[in-house]
Amino acid sequence: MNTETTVLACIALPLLAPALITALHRWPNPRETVTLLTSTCLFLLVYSLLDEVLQGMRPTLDLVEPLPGLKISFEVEPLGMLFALLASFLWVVTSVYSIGYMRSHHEWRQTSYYSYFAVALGSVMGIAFAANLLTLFIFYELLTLSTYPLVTHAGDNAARNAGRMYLGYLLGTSVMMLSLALIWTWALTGTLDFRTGGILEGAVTPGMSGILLILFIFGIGKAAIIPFHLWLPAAMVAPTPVSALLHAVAVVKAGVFTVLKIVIYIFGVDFLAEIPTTQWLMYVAAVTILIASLVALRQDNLKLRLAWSTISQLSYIVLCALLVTPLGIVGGGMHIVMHAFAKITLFFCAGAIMVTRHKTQISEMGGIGRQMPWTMAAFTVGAFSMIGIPPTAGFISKWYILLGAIEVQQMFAAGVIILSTLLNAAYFLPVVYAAFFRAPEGNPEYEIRDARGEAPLAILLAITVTATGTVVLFFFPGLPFDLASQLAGGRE
Amino acid sequence: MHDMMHGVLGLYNYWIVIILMMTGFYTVIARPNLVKKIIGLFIFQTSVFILFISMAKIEGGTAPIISEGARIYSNPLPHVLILTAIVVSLATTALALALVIRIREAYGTIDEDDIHVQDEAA
Amino acid sequence: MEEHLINNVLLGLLMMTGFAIVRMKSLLAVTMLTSIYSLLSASLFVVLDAVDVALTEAAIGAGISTILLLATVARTTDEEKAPRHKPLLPLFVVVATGAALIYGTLDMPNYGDPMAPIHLHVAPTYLHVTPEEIGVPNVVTSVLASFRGYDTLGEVTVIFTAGAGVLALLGYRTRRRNSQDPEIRKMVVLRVITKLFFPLILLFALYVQFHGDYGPGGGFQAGVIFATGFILYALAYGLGNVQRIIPYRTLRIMMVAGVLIYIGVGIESMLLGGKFLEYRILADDPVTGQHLGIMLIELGVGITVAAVILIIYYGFVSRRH
Amino acid sequence: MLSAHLPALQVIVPLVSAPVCLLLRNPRHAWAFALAVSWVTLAVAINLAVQVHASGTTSYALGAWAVPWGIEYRVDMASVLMILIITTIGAIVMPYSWRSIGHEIDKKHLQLFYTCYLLCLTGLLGIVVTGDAFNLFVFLEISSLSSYVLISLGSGRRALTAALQYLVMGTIGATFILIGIGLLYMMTGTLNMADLSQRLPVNADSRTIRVAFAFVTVGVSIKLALFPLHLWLPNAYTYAPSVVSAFIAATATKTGIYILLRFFFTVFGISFSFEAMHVGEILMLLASVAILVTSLVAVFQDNVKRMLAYSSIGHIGYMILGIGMATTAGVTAGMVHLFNHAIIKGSLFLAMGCIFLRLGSVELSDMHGIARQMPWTMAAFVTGGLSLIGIPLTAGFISKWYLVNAVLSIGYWPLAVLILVSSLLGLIYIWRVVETAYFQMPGYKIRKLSEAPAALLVPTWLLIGTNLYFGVNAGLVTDIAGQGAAVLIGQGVP
Repeated sequence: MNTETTVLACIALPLLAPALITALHRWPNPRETVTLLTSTCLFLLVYSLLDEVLQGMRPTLDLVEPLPGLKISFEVEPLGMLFALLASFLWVVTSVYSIGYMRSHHEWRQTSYYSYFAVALGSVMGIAFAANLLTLFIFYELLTLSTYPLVTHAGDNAARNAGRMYLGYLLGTSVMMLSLALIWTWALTGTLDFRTGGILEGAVTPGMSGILLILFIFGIGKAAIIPFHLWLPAAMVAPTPVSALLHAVAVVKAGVFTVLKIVIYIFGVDFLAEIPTTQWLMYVAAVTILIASLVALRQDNLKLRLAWSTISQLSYIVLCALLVTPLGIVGGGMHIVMHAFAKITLFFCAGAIMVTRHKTQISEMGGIGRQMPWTMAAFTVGAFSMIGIPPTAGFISKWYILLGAIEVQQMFAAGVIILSTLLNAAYFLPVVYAAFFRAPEGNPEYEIRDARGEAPLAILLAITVTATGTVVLFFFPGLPFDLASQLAGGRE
Repeated sequence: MHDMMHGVLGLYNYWIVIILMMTGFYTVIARPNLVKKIIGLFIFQTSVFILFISMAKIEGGTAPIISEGARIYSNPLPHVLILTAIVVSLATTALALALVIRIREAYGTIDEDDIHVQDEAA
Repeated sequence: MEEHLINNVLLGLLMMTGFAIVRMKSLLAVTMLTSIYSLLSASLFVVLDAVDVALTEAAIGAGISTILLLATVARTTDEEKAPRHKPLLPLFVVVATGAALIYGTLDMPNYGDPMAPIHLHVAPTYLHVTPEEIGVPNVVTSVLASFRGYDTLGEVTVIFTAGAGVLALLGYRTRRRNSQDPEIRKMVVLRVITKLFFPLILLFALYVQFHGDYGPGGGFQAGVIFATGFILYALAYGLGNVQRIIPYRTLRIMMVAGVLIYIGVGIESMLLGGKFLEYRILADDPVTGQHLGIMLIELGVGITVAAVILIIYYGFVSRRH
Repeated sequence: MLSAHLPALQVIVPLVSAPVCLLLRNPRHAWAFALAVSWVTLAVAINLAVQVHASGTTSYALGAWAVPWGIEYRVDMASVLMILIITTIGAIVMPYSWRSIGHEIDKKHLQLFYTCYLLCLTGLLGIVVTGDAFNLFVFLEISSLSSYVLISLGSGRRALTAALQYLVMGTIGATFILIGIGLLYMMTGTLNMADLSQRLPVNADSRTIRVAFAFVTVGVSIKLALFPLHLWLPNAYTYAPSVVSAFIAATATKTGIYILLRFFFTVFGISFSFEAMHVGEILMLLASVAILVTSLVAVFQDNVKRMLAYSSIGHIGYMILGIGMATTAGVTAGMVHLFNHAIIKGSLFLAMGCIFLRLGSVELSDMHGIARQMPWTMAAFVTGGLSLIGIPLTAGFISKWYLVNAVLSIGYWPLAVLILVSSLLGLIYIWRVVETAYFQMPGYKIRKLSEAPAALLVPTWLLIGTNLYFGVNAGLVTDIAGQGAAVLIGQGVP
């Protein structure tokens, strides 16, 4: 199989899988097999491209030309590779988890759930491999639309309201700002290709490009920068695997990924440094980090706390991008991966608790570590990684981010990161503490005896994989580092 | 006398025709009675025909039927256009009146305001 | 000068009639005034040398439209209610529109000016070419049927559309024989005069149909007159009796046939290697071809118009009160 | 031999078929006949398009009378775009019509319905191919009269008042156009558009010509429902039979816009229309207000067809906005949207027709949870709706792309924001339907419904497919629109 076909297959495979899934809607086991097979194949396909990318090659594919001069085309570059690898690997894990979760939760409309999930992953692949802004935008919108049915899966009033919020923010920002910025860029430069060093330099004054930058950064609602962040907590009404893979990894990472792509390939890091707005936007990112952390502190619902934590972590990456330094870019790229493993673990745990114990509020989780030791151990690993305590992956990426901030003398940014680390600790450690060291509420004897036991096997398996991943990445951060540094190096 | 026909006075025919047109136009848009509206439309259109035919007229000319002894003929083209337009006007009027009859059967009134009240109530 | 005088008097009468139409509340009276308005315009058209138009306006405006209006008023109501709102916006719109038009007249050529652009560009050619190439004296007919014959096809289509539309809206009902109003039955004079006039009207229709090349008239006027004859008959002797002479099905076929004759002439000229409606190709001699073409299409026009007007009339009258 | 007659055949084929259709005894035969005719018309249109594309503007002298004495058919790329819109929509709604219209109107009226449909098709095509100003008026009346009849056939008495309202306003508009044409003729002595454009510059600085321009503009604006002359449109679209709503929404107002293009660019010329008369500024202002106001009004409608009707007025605003810029980019954008909106709105109204067939209503309050019973219909509606909003990979996105680009190229960025704001409003009103159809609990009545028959779904999805195809591969449309705009603008330059 040549690389062009592989790239095409990476995108087409998950987009076509729903046909088969729908066809098999009467037979759950074969249906889930399709999902598992598709995700595994996808991961292997993406993986097969890795070698070439590491060797500096850039597999490309031109699909169609909707408008003269504007193609839908794909190019696999290091950052996209990193993102695709991450998303496709975690899809495999999440699929296993989903089977356990959806079945023990007796969810309805499972066929459409798996179908839209696959479409969402296809969109993510499209975003990861997009060779120009138009292609990226198309799959960006497709991702919004394909995840809407997942968010509103429950089909009740709460889901409908959350769906309104979800679409309102994501489509609103992208239609109002991102598409405007897109067309404006096209009008200014006549191209939307991602080019090393950017396309805007020379085509636009720094003042105007400041406005463009604002339109881009805020237009990417998926990056959840304040004040366009409220969709993410709202999206938590979705089934937990959706929150785990999509709203901790795929969708939100698509947002920050887009930010990175635009910073690196549309503006160009050097040009971005000349724009005065950059500094200002960095403050916005910093404020987002802090405010979201503070809000997270006050959340009693575990999933909501995780969601707010995600908002704050996403702005780490935006902050990295705006630091306009190679080390920052490396840190940002790596943080995409590191945060993904940790956060998905945490969500998996939250889901496991919900399925096994039917508990969603942190205040009800006293002593739960004794009932579900394995799950809560994984939770602890995830929480440590979020805080940045070795030996977990989060330490590595935070390290690079801090180095980057110090390198360009952005002491303010460094300060924010350190402060937020403390806040991370403040909102995660109590959960861990309560789980292991506090006595369960109500009648402990009865509860423990009656409901002893861990989550279903499929769920535990998934949790174990991601938690292990979080630790392994601390010891072997080579792959993400190589890809991210290729990206940062490619600029010079 | 002939001189008077020139200058501004040479246009007064058109002005009267315009007043006629506006009489019809006013009836269409100001009257709530549907039959009256359609009559207004008819007057409006007929007056426009007069405008066209007036512009075809040549001082001292005759009807455009080629005959011995006649030198100057009035312009035949507007006549042709208006023949067509009269037919269009008839077609419109017939259709409009047919609609009015049906509306009367359905609403029991042909007053636009009354119809509006009934539609709002429904 | 006397032309101007008549002209001015007619315009004055038109204005008076127009204002009366706006003011009066009785729809029956307004209908009659509308008929008068139309007749006055027809008279004005005669003064303005537009004899064909005058004939048509008289037949349509004063004749058919009035009948339709009367039928409508009879089936709806006679009294016009007063408007509920002060007509300020309409008044403003009308004054603005009128002012715009009057502003537009300021650069117009004077009324009757023989040097106006309108008389210099296309029209003179019609007057010159008609005798040689078409060979009919009535230039209006030659322009109507040949130069702009395609417009006339459109016109026939319009009237056909109206026929189809009224059929769809009002449908048709066949009345019993001798179903007319007993009141009318007693009017012997009316019945006798109708009997006398009926054949004359039909004869006149035929004359107008086939004499249109030479004098005022043509298929359209003839069709209207033809239909008027039957309407008169229906008024005096009842709709049922007319429907026996020309049943609905016949009318439907006639209405279609007229349009098809017209288009058929066009298609025939295409088949003979010419353009659509290129009559000169229909016979060996171009002038004969023109003659033939004009005659045929005028026939088509006449048939369709007569049929449609009768269908419309049937539709209006057969509707219950 | 046939190829030489294509411009005439384009109109004559439906014209000759309309009367024939009335003679057919069996309604099913009338339908089959009208179906065949609409497909033949599409075939003629495609051939004509190819011909014009290959050899440039084609002229056909009816009756073989030379211009300007006879009537001329003149087909350029701008006409080709319109021909393709009208015939495509016509060919797609016809197969749909049998089940839908058979359900909505009396059986005995079916022949008349198909006759009037063919007449409407004739009228619209006649307007688009003619090169003669008065002939345009005649065919405008054919299309208008037949559409009044078609609308009046809708179920319920409000169809009658809607038709009459449309008739009165439409006739006022047509009479205004007639006055305008009369004044033009008075000052030039000709009715042929090309001849007019040659003779007008001499008279350009005359008050009479200005008034003629104003009357034509206002008259056509009524026909195309330019805000604030749109009052006839919402009722007409709402109460007409479903097929008629789809057909008329997709073609009739578009033809109005075409007439405006013809008069502005071909007859009066770009310098007179836009520099002397400043019509560009006025149009852009009205269009902006239309876009914003009608999108807002649409949000508050509970009848989905009425909602779509208001949305149409807003989208007409988009097209007028493009035209008002009077740049090649702007006119191209306007024409691209002309095509795209036709297929988008057509498909949305067809989807509503499916619902009306089963449910007998298109009120939101009756549609709770209907997506469960009619998933394909609602999926079509959602896809069409996304296109209306302008989501990528749909035709609507291409329109938006061109329009925003055109607006930015003349530096009017607030207008770009306005366009995007109204897309968002589009999102809101489309999503109201989506939430009702997907998230409400279906009532007893809804639960008994079944999916619309394939006879309705296939044409609906055909239009959706066209929509998606032109969203992914817009080259054909943008190419034709670009050439059309070039022809129009080129003619205006002395």
